[in-house]
This record gives sequence, C-alpha cells and structure tokens, in this order.
Amino acid sequence: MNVVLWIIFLPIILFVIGTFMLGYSRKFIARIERRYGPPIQQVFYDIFKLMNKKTNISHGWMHDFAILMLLGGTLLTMYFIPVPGFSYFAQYGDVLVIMYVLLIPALGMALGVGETANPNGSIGISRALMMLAGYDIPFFLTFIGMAMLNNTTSMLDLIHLQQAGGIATWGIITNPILGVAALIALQGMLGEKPFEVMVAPHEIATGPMTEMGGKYLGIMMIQHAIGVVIELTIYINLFLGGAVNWFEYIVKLFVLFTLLLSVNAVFGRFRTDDAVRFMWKIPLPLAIIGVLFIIF
Amino acid sequence: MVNPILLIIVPLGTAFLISLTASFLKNSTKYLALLAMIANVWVSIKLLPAVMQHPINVVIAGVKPPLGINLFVGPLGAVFSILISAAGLLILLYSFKYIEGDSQHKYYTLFLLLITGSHGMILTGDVFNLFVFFEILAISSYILVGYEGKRNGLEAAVKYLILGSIGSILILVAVALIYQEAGTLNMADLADKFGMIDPSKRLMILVFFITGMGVEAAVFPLNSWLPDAHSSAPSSISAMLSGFVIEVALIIIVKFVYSIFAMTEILGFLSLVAVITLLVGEFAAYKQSNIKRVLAYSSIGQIGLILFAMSLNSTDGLNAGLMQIINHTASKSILFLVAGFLIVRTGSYQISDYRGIAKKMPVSAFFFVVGVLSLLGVPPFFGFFSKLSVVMAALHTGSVFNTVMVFLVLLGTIIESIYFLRIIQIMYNREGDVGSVKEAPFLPLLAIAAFTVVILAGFLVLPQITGYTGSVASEIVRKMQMAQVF
Amino acid sequence: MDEKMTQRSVWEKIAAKLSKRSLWMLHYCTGCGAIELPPTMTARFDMERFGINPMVTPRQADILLITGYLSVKTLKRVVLTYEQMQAPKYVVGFGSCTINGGMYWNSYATMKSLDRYIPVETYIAGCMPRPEAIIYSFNELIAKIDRGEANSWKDYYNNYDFYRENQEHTFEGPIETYNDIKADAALFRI
Amino acid sequence: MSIVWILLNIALAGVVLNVLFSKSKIVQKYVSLLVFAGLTYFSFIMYSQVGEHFDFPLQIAGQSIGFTITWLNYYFGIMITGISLLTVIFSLKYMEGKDGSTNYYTVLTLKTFGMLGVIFSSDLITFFVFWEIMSWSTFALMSTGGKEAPKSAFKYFVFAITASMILMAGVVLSYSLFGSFDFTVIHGKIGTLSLSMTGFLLSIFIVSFSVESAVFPVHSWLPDGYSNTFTTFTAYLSGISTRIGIYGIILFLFGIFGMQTIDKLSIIGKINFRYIFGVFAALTMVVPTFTALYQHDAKKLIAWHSVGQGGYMLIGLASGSALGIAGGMFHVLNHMAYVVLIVFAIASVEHRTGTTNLNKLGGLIKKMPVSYLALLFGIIGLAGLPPMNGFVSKWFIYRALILGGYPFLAIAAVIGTLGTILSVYKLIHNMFLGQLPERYNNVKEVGFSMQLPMWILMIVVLGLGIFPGVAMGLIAKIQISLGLAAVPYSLHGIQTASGQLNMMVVGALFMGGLLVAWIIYLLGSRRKHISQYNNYAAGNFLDKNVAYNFNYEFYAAMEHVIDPYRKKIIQRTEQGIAGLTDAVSEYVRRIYTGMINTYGIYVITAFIVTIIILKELI
Repeated sequence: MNVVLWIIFLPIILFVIGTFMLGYSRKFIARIERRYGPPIQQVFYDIFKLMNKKTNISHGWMHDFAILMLLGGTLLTMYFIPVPGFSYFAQYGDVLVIMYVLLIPALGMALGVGETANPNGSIGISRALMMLAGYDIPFFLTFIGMAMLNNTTSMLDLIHLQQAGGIATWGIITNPILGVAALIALQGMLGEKPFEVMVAPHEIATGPMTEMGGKYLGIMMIQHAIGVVIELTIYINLFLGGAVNWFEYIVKLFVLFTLLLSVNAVFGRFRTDDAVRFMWKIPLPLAIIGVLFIIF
Repeated sequence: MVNPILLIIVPLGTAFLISLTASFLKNSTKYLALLAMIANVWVSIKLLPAVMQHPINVVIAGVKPPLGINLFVGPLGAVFSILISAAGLLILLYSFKYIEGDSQHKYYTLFLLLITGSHGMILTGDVFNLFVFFEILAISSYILVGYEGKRNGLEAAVKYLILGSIGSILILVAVALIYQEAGTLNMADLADKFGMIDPSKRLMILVFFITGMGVEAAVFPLNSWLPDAHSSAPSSISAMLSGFVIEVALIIIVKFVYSIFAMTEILGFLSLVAVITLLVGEFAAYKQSNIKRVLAYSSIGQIGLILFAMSLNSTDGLNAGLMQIINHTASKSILFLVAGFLIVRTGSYQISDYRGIAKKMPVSAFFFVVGVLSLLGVPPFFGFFSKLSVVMAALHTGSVFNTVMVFLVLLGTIIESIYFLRIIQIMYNREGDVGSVKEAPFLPLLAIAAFTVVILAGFLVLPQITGYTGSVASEIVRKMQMAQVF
Repeated sequence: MDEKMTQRSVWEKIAAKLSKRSLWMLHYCTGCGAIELPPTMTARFDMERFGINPMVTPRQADILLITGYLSVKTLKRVVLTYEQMQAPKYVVGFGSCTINGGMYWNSYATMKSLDRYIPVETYIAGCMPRPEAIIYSFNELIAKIDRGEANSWKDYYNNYDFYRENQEHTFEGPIETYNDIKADAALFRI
Repeated sequence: MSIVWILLNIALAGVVLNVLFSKSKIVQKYVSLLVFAGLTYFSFIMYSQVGEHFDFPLQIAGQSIGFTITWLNYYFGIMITGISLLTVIFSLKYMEGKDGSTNYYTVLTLKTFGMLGVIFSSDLITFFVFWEIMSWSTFALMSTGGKEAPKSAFKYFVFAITASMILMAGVVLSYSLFGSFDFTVIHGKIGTLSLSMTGFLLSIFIVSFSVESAVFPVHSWLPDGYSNTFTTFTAYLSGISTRIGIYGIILFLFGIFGMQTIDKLSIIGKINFRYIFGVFAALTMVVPTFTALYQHDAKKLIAWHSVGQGGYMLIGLASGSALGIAGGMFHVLNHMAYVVLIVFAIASVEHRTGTTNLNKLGGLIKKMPVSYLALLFGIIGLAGLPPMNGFVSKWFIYRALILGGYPFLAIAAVIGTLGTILSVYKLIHNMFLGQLPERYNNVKEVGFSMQLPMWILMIVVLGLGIFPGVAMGLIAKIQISLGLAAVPYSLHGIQTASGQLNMMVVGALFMGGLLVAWIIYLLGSRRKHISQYNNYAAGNFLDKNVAYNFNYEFYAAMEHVIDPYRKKIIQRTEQGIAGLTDAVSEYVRRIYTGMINTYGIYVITAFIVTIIILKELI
C-alpha cells in the first residue's frame, strides 16, 4: 500500500520540488543581475499557461510520441533512484540501469525534434548529443569508479555504505577527485552555462524547443523540473551520502543547485567543440586519476 | 615389362623422324609427335606398378656399371616420367591449335627433345649422362624460348643461353671433379665413394654442382634468366618450362644432396635460400602488369616453396614437396595455357587489357580461376592438400627456424593471392569491354580441362597419390648404394 | 462579445488569473523601438517581475510585440509569424508607426494601420514610448486578460475574411502560410 | 541420418539448384525460400541431438573428421538459419529487377553452407576447409552489388587470405603438437603444453579469427566490403557472417583452451592475455564507432557499427566472468536481431528511393512509418537503451567489467555507447526525420513480404529485451557445456547476490511513465498536424523550393575534436602497410634488371657465397 502511494505521489512531490527549484534559479539569477526577478512559483504559472493554450500544433505522430517518451522516460528514471523513504524499485535496477534510462528522454526528445523538420531544432539536437558525449563520459566514469570502490553497482548499497560511516565515508570525502569531476560533468548534464550551447536562444532559437509550443512545451517543462531533481539526486546519492530524511534531502538539493547556479550566473557560453574538448580535457582526466587511485 | 629406355628413345627418335620427314609431311608432323607422346604416357604408366615393387635398372650396351652406363628407374623416375609425359601430352594437344605457321616441325622436334632431356635427366644413373641430357634439355629450351622470333623472345633466349651455359660449365666442372676424385661416374658407385673424398674437394664438387644445377632450377639469385625466358616463350613452352623443367633440375639437386652426396648438413642453407627465393618471387610478381611475367615470377615463388619443403630433411617434407610439384605442374600449366590464348585473342600482354574478358571467354576464365585457387592452396583443390602437407612437415620438425620460415612462406602466399586475385577481378570486371573476342578453341580447352580435372579430383585419390609420393620420398631420403641397385 | 465575457466559467476565471502571470513575448524588431526593450528587461525596470519573458519563436510566445514601422515585405513576415503563434495570442503595437504610420505616414512603402491586417490587442502610443509606457501597457494587457476581455485573437479566426482581404489587397495576391485559419477555427472550436 | 547431414545436404542442394537454375530468377527465389525454410526448421529441432558426433567417410592423416552438435553450435546454427530465412524473405521483393542478381541466391546459399559447416565441425580440418569455403563465398557475396563492390571485396580478400594462412599454420601446429585434429582431444591435451607455446598457439588462432570478426587493427576491410554490396547482403553479413569469427573465438578460448589455461597466460599482475585481448576489443568499440560519425552513407554507417559492436562481444568474453561471457554471447544474438532490422529498414528506403546517401534523404517518416518504426526499434537496441534487447547484454557486459575490476574497459564501452547514440541518431534523423524532399513525395511504404521480416525482428528485439530469459536458458546451457559457471537467470533478467536486473519492471515502469505522460498530454487542448513548411524560419516563407534541412556534416563540431587523432593515428597506419608492400615489391622487382652482365655478377656472387657458407656447414 505504502509503495502504491509512493508511486503515485513521488512524481508529484518531485515535480513540486523541481518547479520551486527552477523558480528559485530564476530568482537567484535575477538577484545576481540586480533585478527583482519573478516570483518563486513563476514556473507553475508558465507550465499552467502552456498547458492551457487553446491551440497546439504538431508535425506528426513522432512529435507527439516524443513528448510522451520524454516524460515517460524521466518518470522511469525517477523510480529507480532511491529517495528518502522510497527505494522499492531501486533493487530492480542499479547504477547501470540508471545510466541508460537517463538517455531515453534525450533520445525521445531528439526524435521528436527531428520530426519537426526545423533546422534550428536539428542543430540543437546535434549539439545536445555532442555535449552528451562530452559530459557523459566523465560522469559515467565516476559512476564506475564509485561502483568499483564499493564493489557494488546498486545505488542503494552505495547510499547505505556512505550513510553507515557518517560524513567521513561520503563519496566526496573519500574520493574528492571523482567528486569534482562529476560535479563539472553535472554542470554539463543540467545544461547550465557554460554548457548550454544546445539551447542558445539568440543563435539557434532555443534549438530543440523551436517548434515546441503549448502543451508540448508544457510537458517539456514538467520533465525539466523532474529531471533537474533526478540529476542532482544522483550526485547526492553517489557523493553526498544520500539523504536520510526529506529535510536533509531538500537542503542538499538546494545547496548543490546553488553551487551550480553560481557558476551558471557568471559564465558565458562555450562553443560545442570547445565544450567537448573541455569535458575531455579537465573532468575526464580527473575521473581517470580518481579511478586510478581506486585501483591502486 | 616395358623397357624404360623407350621413354628416352621414342621422343628422341621421333624428333629425328620429324626433321627427316618434315619436307613432305609439312605440318602433319605434329601427329608423329602426338604418337610419340601417347607412347610415352603408356610406357610410363606401365612402368609405375612394377617400379613400385622394385627399382628397375637398365644396363645399356651390355657393360655393367660402374663401368658401363645405365638407367635407374626408382619410384622417383616413374612418378616424374608420368608427370613429364602426361603434362607433355596435354601441352602438345594444346600446341596443335596454339602453334601456327609453316615451320611447325621445328617446334615439335624441339618439343620432343625437351621431353627427351627431361626424361633423361630423371632416369639416368650416370653423372655424365646427366650432363648430356641436361644439355639436350637446355639447348632445346633456349631455342624454344626464342621460337616466335620476336625481339624480346630472342633477347630472353640469349640471356638464357648465356646463363644456362655458365650453369652447364659449372656442372661439367663438377662432373670432371667427381671423375677425378672418385674415379667413377655412376651415381650409385659415386654415392658409395663420395664420403671418402677429401672434404675441400667435396665442397668444391658440391658448390659447382649446386650452382650449376641451380641456374636451371631457378634458385635465387641464379634465376635471373627466368622472368624473361618464361614470359617471352610461347605459352605452351612457358607451361613446360615452369611446369616440369625447373622442377626436374630441382629434384636432381635434391636427389644428389640426399641420396648421392648424402650431405644433409647443407639443407638448412638450402631452405633459407628457398624462402628467399619464394619471397623474392612473390614480391617481384606483386607489381607486374604483364600477365606472363606475373606467372613467371610466381613460378620462382613456387620453386622456393618446393625447395623449402624438400630441404626439411624429412620424408614428410619430401613428400609434401612432391605433392607441391604435382600441384604446380598442373595449376601453373593451366595458367600459362589460358594466358596463351588470352594473349592471342586480345593481342596484349597487359593485364589491364583483359578487363571484363570473362564475359567473352568464360571457360578459359573459369579454368584460370581454378588454377589460381589451387596454386594458392584453397580447399578443396589439390593445392590445399599439398600446401597443408608442406606446412605440416615444416612445423612437424619442431624447430624454431622452420616455424619462422613457415610464417614467411605463408606471407609469400598472401602476397601471391593478392596479385592473382587482382587479375581475376580484372577478368571478371562487369564494366569492362574487350571488344569482339572469341573463346579459345576446343582442343586447347580440352587440354586445360584435363589439368583442371587433376586439381579438382586430386583430393579423391589423395591416399594413392601420397602413397606414390611417399615411396618417392623414401627413395630420395635413403642413401644410394651400389649393392642395392645391382 | 460582452455576453461571452460575462458568461465565463469558474475554471476560465481561475485559468485567466494564472495565465496572466506568464506572458512570453516575441518582439518583432524591425523598427527603431527595439532599443527601448533592453532597459525594460534588465535591472532598471525588470519586466520578468510580471512573468513577462522574451522568447524567440512564435510557437512559444503569447505576445507579438511589433516595434515600429512595417513595410509590405516585413508585414508578410508579421502575418506569417502571427499565424504560427498558438492561441491565445496578443498583438501589441508599439509606437505611432503601428497606429498610423507615424513619421512615415506619407511613405509609399509603409503600412499605416496594423490592425487592418492582424487583430491588435493594445497599442503603445509614442515616438518612441519609454520603458515605463511599455510596462504600463503590459500591465493593462494583464488586467485585460484577467477580466477576460483580451479576445482579439478570436477575431482573426472569426473575421478572417476581413483580414484576408486586406492582406491580399496590400500584398497584391495571397501569401502561402500553410495555415488554414477557417479549418483551425472549426477544429479548435473558436 | 543425423540432422547435421540433412542441414548440410539441404544447403548444398540449394547451391546446386541455384546454379542449375541460374537462368530463372523465379525458380531460384522459391527454391531458396524452400531451402532456407527447411534449414531453419531442421536447425531448430536439432536440440534433440545435442552432444552427438558424426564422422565423414573420409580420413585425413589417419584422423577421422566430422561434425558434432553442441549447445554452442546449436545456438549459432539457429541464428544462421533464422537470419538467412528472413533475408531471403526480404529479398523476394527487394531483388526484383535488380541488376546482377543472378548469383544472388547462389552465393547466399553457399555462404550459409560454409558457415554451417564451420560451426558444426568437430575438428580442425573440417573447420578449416569450411572456413575457407566461407571466406571465399564471403568474397563472392561482397563482390556482387554496386560498382565499388569488387574493389572492397578485394580488400576483404587480402585480409581473409592472411587470416586463412595464419589459421592454417595454427591448425598444422596444433596437429604437430597434439597429434590430432579433434577438438576434444586437443582440449584434453592442452594442459601438457608449455606456457609460451600455449600463448603462441592461442595467439595464432585468435589473430586469425580477429580478422573475420573485424577486431580493431584489422577491421578496415569490413565497412567498405559490407556497404558496397547489396543492402540485404549488408544485413546478412553484419548480422551473422562477422560473428562466425566470434564463434571461433568462443570455441577456442573456452571450448579448446579453457579458462584455466588462459588465466595462466599472465605477463604482470592483471596484464594477462585476457586483458590484452580486452584492450583490443575496447579499441574496436571506440574507434569504429566514432568513425561512423563521419559516414554519409547509411550502409557504411551501420557497417562501421557492426565493427564496433563486435567489440562489445569480445570485451564480454575477455572479462572472463560468467556474466561477461554470457553477455558477450547474448550480444551476438541481440546484435544480429537489431542490426539486421536496421539494415532492412535502410534497404526498404533504398528500395523506394534508390539511395542510401544520408545527405539526400529526409522526412520519410511520413511516407514509410513501418520502416521508420523498424529503424527506431533497431537503433534503440543498437544504442543499448532499455527496454530493447541490446541493453540487457550490454548491462551484463558492463557489470562484469566493473565488478571484475576493469574500469577502463568499462569506460571504453561507455564511450562506444555514446558514440553509437550520436551516429544512430544521425542515421534516423537524416533518413526519416527532417524535411521531406519534394522528389520523395510519392514514395510508398514497402510491401508485405518486406515488412514481415521487419515485424518479426521488431518482436524479437523487444521480446528479448523484456524476456531475456528466453535466450539466457540456452546461453546457460552453453556455459555449462563449456565448463564455465552459468548465470543465475530468470525470465525477466538475472538475479545475483550483488544486485539484480528485472527487465519486466523496467518495461512496466516505462509503460506506466508513458501512460502518465499520455494523460498529461490529454489534459491539454487538442492538436493539429501541420505541414512541414509551416515552420519557424525567423519569418521566412518556406516551400518546396527551399532546402532547409540540417543534415550535411551533422556532427561537424565533434569531427573538429576528434579529427586530429583520427587522421594522425589510424589513416597513416593503414596507408603505411599498403605503402610498405608496394615499396618492397618495387625494390625486389629491380633485382631483375634485365641486363645480362648484372645477371652474370649474380651467378658469380652466388657461387662465392655458396662456397663461403657451405664451407662453414661441412
């Protein structure tokens, strides 16, 4: 019964947290730019407005289905990630499964955008996929490193091992090099500056979102809200010892997010090849060094 | 029982008969040659079972060896006789359509002399006669190389003549030394007495003999005449020169080293030379654009392979080498014979001019492919089994040197397959157009087909073939003894 | 019109209350007025306070801000862009040029009145209007949405013939936007 | 009569009939269909004879030679026949009116014959003979098709003959070492061999199989060879032909040499034979996958992937753990299913549009939805995303690598996967998504006989993804028969002490996620489908005369990043070897100057050298 309730309410909870976090991010950026900024619940309004649009256009059935795949894939990922109090599905899939299901939304999105036949969209997807190759390699390597360190590929076990020994056994303490590498990669994963060349509104008209309007964009924003939480949670679970209760969890989420946002606020945008090069030249060697530390 | 001397006398006599009757028989002399060759094949086949029981020794002119001269027909002689006469017969059939012109009787005379020389070299039991037959073989082949009378043919013939003469002089010196030191020219007698000769003299005999014979056997670097000669001779002659003439010279070297001089110490050197010969041949063939030069260089490579197998100092090796000889005779004859009509039909030696010729000459092209596949050692053709046994024999010795050599041999095969396949691809190119080219006539195709049958059906009678070659091998590997022979 | 306004359901009232807080703006900046937008967006006036954000494609936008004069050529683009937007959509005419041609009133090449071609929700008068005026008019628009009066976009569907005729007259022939407005009106029940 | 004989005889009869009826394509078609249906049937029922052995009525070197049925070759047997049958069904329509198709079914049958012979052989000689038949028929297969085909087939041939020669050396060497050709006898005696000899012998075999399975430094024949032939052949070759090399590797690594022997071959610590093998496998995954990014031809792109995917199988085998080996073997099946599906989709497009050039296609999803769906299933499998089958086997492999302590091999696998996602997206985008060019406005979906194989494979790809247990049962049997530990599998995945995988849960959750998303989607107002020309172009008017699709140099930025490495290392190495052979040949050729005085010098030199050397010897 408990599980069923969690299944129903987990997406809603994460969605609420996610929207507030996105709202928070807009407020945060605005304050850094010495603006007043929108209210923190602004993202709710945006999503509601988009869902409430009277007309919607689509370029074909893949365009429709891509949106479903995007959100569906994200929900799938969400269930496999242990959050405080709920880790029922985490036992059926491990870090590797998470690594791979994380890619489903990206692929779904890419297919839908492809069907819109908009060159800006295609360029955006092309950039997004190249960025994916950039940041995912170091990120996955840190996954692998952590899994090897603890000799388990189950995220649940990783959390338990970190929580058992208190703060001294957190991944970021035991293996700071991997932690830093993963943090940089996470910046790219969230698509924050300087790694947001796939959206680049002034250049390619928001890339993948070019032809997305109305409820399509709305669902994308819902997915984005949940996705941000998921990606941050993965990092927390791997390196920051997971969370015992929801308070700790939310604090960790906000602290981590603020850290990333601060970087976001003061950076320009890397070109795609520069971003990929950066990812392969800084976080990847860091991750390799970290893994070497684990082996020897 | 038939007398093996017929194998020498029949072609020799027919050769004289042809030149005598040429003035009125004109081109029909070729039928005389045909009769002679058929007789030869018949004799050699009749000989085989008997020889397998016991070697035959024919004393000539009633004087017994070691003073008299004799023919010694062991399994080696019998098997090679069959090889020579069968290949000769088929090539003769091919020549009927291939050789044209008024003075054909010259061709057939020389052809039969070449056969005579080959038989003689294999069958004789006497070192001096070996030299005589060698001269018959060499001189007839010089002339045949230049038979077409074209510029490059004559040039090649002269080169061949000069180098061949050096070779025969060396052999002659060797023969003289042998007579001086051992006091005998009979092979079996020599085998008995050779060990008693002073080592430095032995060395000189060995060197003179091997280098002299090596010229004809096309061992590197004595083979420089071969690419020119084999490529500018008429294709039927090329087939013969490549098919059995160089092998005859080679087998003589091997026979002397093993069973007469009994100097198996030098076999390591020979196998090194063999592998170098192989690699040189294959690499040189790799970039040729003239089809007959490709085949000629490939013959050098194959000779290397055969010599390698035979210098392994084991019965298996000799056996494998003999099988490889059979394979090479059949497949290289096919290739040269097909190449002959490719050249006749297109008027060009250049491989690039045969683009798409398989459409116009499908049968020839097919035979060519079969020949190539067998030469490369692709199952289930005969070549596969011979190459397999070569490799097996080499690896069976267990020495590191031979293992390395095997890999070099296989490297040679790779190179060989690359250039051969390139030719096949050009022949089977779909876009190519060679104009109005006709298929080769029936009779030559029949001759080629007979060779093809050997290759294709070889593996069905494999046990029998290995049986014969095995007894040849054991004959070679055993030291000849006067007492055994008589 | 008035009848419809009064007959709004509760849901529609709530929806309007929420929707007015999020207006995404596509600015069509061929004229000089665009220079007034950066101050409106940045720290001094901060339009984002009201949930108004600049957007780059018509698919995502709610407001089409026409900043300045329109020639025949640019007007075609404006019509296309307008038709590509998702309803509900609001056109804001910025500066006198969109109202009466402004200082180009006697030019042969400029359009005198924007609302002959597409339905305009609000105008911002002035040459050029200051950011305060822009903020003010956006607030007016928000209030209008809240009241349920911002329905000019329906006019394009319902009175399409009128707009079409004016467009064809000016463009000397039809333009192909691959939008069947009348079919859309039936499909989306507008 | 045993089923192996029936199989081989049917295949041989197929070859003969095809040759006899080479004039009538229709007869060829239906004869082949019948032959392959028969082959498939008999190979599937063969499990009843597993473990039995059949001799040829012929002996070589006093050794009886023949065939045997094991679980391993049963597994490969059903793959071969199954995929051949699908290929034939697909070809029925595809080959209609194609130029140069008279040999099509003949070489296909011959190739199948060769492959069946290879996998069922129980001794080295049979193995080698059929191996040769297979290589030559592959060559024949590759040389049919387009204009470039003979050239690229030639390239294959050079590699194949090299491999054959090495294999021959290996066969003979093991005969001279063990005195037998029989696999089981050799397996029994393998322990008596010295360590260096074992390593040498194993290297010989592995190197020669590596060529057929296109392992990194010797892979370059594959992409051109596979892509220049008929597209159906591309499917057949990528799907199963390359994997016979993998069969050889499995057989020799585990069946003949055995795990214990291999683990003894250690250099320093972890750097053992398996690790070195794994490094090559890792390079095989990474390098070709990123080369695929550059391709502008759909077939070539997939051909490069079929090289790269081979790396996953090998790295799974190299990991040495039960899970990894199971993953490697399972990946063979999975790869076959999705790669053939992908190539069939490409073939369908080619059938209708006449091109596979990725820069020329686009937007076909509107015209050919079934082919699109097929390609979609295929690329999800290829990229290894859940819930398709590719994910399961890749999961096994990753897990084996991580837990086995090979992080860098694991990351190579990840890099490969990411590269795969990039290039398969390019494939599907440039073919089916984006702008539909006006010239393809009248294109139709392919007919039923071409759709049928695609539907079957789609079911297989998804079915094996959700129910991997179906294949795992067989793989567990293979592992046990090879003396390895079996993977504790269930119908939906595996279950071990340190974690489990349940594809049913993954699939169900995905479905649930889709359902939720659908409900949210329905909450919004209705949508309409619009024309592709009704599109945002910054206010520009689009119509059929405007080519606005983005597909040329899709990953230009990535190419900038990896170009330097690629050019420097890979291309130069390849050119180097070819150049070296040419140069050597040129120098050797110059030995024969054609001048008689030089030749005279040669003879004299030879004479002197012979004296010197022989003097030492005697």
